[in-house]
Amino acid sequence: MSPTDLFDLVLLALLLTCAIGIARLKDLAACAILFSAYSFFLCLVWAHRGAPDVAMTEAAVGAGITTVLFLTVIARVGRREK
Amino acid sequence: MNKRKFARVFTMALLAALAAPLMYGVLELPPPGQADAPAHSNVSAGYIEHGAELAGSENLVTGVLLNFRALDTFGEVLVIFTAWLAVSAVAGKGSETGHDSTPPSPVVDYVVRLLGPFIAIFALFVIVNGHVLPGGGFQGGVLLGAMLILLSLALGRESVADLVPVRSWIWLRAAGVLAFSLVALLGLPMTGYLFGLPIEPALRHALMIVLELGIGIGGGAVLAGLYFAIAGVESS
Amino acid sequence: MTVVSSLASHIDYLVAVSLFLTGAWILLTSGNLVKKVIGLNIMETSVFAFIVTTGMVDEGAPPLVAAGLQGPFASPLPHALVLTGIVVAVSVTSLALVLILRIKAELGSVELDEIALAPKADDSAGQSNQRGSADE
Amino acid sequence: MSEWPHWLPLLAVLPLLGGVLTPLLFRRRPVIPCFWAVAVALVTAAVAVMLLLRLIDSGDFSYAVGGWLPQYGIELRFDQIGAFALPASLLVMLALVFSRHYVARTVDPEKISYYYALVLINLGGLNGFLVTGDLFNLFVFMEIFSVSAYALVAMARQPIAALAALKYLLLGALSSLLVLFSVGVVFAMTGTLNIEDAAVLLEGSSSMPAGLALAGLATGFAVKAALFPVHFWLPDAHAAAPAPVSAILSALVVKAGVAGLLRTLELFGGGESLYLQPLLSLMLWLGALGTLGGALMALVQRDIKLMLAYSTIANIGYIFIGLGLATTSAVGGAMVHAVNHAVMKSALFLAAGAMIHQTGLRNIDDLRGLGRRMPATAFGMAFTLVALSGVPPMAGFVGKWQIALGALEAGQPLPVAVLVLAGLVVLAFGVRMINALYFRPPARVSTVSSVEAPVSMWLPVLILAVASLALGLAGSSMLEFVAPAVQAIYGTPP
Repeated sequence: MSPTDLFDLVLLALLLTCAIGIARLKDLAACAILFSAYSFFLCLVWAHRGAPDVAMTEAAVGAGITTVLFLTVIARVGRREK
Repeated sequence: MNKRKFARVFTMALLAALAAPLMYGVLELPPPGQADAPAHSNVSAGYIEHGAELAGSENLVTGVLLNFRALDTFGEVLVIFTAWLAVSAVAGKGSETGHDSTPPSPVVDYVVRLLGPFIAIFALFVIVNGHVLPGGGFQGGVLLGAMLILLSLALGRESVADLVPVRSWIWLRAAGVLAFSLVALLGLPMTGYLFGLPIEPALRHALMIVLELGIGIGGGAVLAGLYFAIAGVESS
Repeated sequence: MTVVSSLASHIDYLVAVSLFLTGAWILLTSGNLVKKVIGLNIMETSVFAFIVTTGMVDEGAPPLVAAGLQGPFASPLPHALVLTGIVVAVSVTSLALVLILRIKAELGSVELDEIALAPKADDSAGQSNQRGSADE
Repeated sequence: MSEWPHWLPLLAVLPLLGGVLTPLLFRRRPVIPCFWAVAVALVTAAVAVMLLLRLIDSGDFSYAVGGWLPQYGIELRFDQIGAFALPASLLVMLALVFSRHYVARTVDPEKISYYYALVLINLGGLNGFLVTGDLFNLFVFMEIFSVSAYALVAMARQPIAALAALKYLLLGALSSLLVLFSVGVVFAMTGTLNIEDAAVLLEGSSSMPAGLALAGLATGFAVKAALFPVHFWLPDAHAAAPAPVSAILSALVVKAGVAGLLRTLELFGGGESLYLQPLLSLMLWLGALGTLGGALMALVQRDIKLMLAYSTIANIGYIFIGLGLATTSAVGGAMVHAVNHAVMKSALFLAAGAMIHQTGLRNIDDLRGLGRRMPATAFGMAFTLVALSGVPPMAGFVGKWQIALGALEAGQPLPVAVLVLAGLVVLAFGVRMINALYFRPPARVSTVSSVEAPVSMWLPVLILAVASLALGLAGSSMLEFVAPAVQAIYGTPP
């Protein structure tokens, strides 16, 4: 298990935990922030595995713009999921 | 309450039934990372061998996007513009009541004013150097959009929206589509094919820069526009 | 190839598929419209992860034919596809969020079971106005 | 003139560019966008005629975008499925003429140019989807016409429109994801995205990933085509959308799903993949259930647009029965019925839109006695309802008769029974509607005082009504025109 494989495995595990965390959490703002972390881990996986273009875009779009859009809407619509 | 419970159990069963063939089917694919898998030996091998000089860009992804599969990118730039068009066509009364809640703290204000220009320079650098380094129209455009949203978060939405008069915001957002249409129609006389880039390196390089700038500025303006529409700025 | 080693070598694909299913679970079971859109985004990014993984090569250099890089190059085609896909995902998400804002403003709530209880706005509008502006 | 090769990419690029320019050039003007949109749709229809002429005298042809070899660049292919772009462009043109007065009242004034832009972009995306020979390009054009369709549904000011559009969006995005996942699987297996090359490399392989890709593509396009179990987004979206948008959705966007499924069969149909037979019989039985369910639901509806929406689900069921039977006459009948249904259903939705626009009422019982008040529109609707129910010389009969013949050929009597039963139900709600229009006294004050819709509204309805008769008479030549495509897609029919 070379160190690079370990690094990938840890990132993949983090991805899964973020997704499951979003599934279980009721507080939408926390879900949005977890989604931002999820996108950033995905960006790290791609940057490490030889896909810099896509990593850069995913970081700026996933962690950046989409999360800001979610938080803006959540601020207007209400934080708690019934 | 048990209706919701039944729905959850039913969805769980449905997804479990879906998971088995998905996982099994994916396991049968050639393992990722194998250099001789069909994904690398077929079309991609051709791109890697002589993609650089044929498409005129060392970054093969930009070569594929602007030269080999230009119609995809034209469709893509069009999806971006259609998204902004759809959002401003659909935004109802609900989104007009945009209220600037609490003014940002001076620290945020100062940091954003400091960072703003550097992000802009980096975004333009990424756009223009798309064919040498990782980057290109989309990446730069997204960075530009993120910067505009950051500025409007800190300096207030109206100030950024009024940065450019309303009429020209639309022309900026359509920059990608217009640049691509120009290059596509130019391709006809020069290469005999629509969307064809000419062979001479200098002219091809210039046209690729035009495309990159169009996609980047168009993408950034649209993404900022999407945020303005959602945050309730009556800019367009 | 023993089962364990085939599982290990396909770990990226398996993670992508399980993220797809998690996103589907969020989309299907959550009653809140915003949560559904977050679930949709997770499904989309998982499909992009799957497509980028098809183009990966072990110790593969990024698809940059610069002087410094040699060795097997990652395939550039999936990267171009995913770049297009990410931007499509943003477009669809922002349209969905604007629709959610309009639903909140006009129907009062973003919880599906609360909206379902609201009186069928459509019928009442149909009957009430006679001539003049068509409700349609 | 029709030999000029560059018509093919322009078929998609022209309406897309025309759509993008609409808000740029005419942002604040209420009337010019309509004339501009009708002009662009007319030019697109002319380009489609050129391509059709070349197809008739020299068969399928393709165009390498950017001049690259097919597997390195994107290849556009014009065949019988691509020929659907001509009726599509003409129908959109008529819907745009209809929108002139209709939209002025139902859409906010400053958004009128956005409406016409979205309709043109929808047409461009549809034309591109029909002619592309590249899998990922298929996905991109699908996204273009889907995003514009979601927005067009939501442009109506009704509160229900936003919710219906969001349901349509979530399901549409889910189906696009399934298609993209399958494109990824096909790329991982064959390394190419060109449909023809991938079909050769796959040659009907029965491996598990091939099955996965086939299932993903089939499900994704079935959702876009509103096939039976995944049809529930359609009634709300159609009922809430403005009438010309409902016409475009029912006539064209839903048929794109069917065209996508035909491309999928092309990709996997050639060889003897083990997954093909179960998929075809699944399509057959889901189509039969959809036909019955849709027809019965249409009968019980009170809202006229909901009735027409469920009738679309029934007709999509017909088409899938034809595709599922996989015999030459059945599939030919299904493809011809797709065109005929497009013409008839857009006539009905436009006529219903004109009636709602004049009286403000949607309930069938409220629209009683409109036969005298709105003679042209009522006649157009009645005439097309008769055509829809499949009375012999008219358009509805051609497709259904061929599918029934194909069913007997394939030794499957049950679909014939379903077709006959559904035909009777369609006849029933047609007669009920005609009875309400002509032979019942007006029940509401607004129907008594209503006056005929403006010319720009009833003229397209009449043109389409006449077309539904003309297409019926031209049925046999259309069947011959479609036959080579059936041969190409299904290989030797199983």
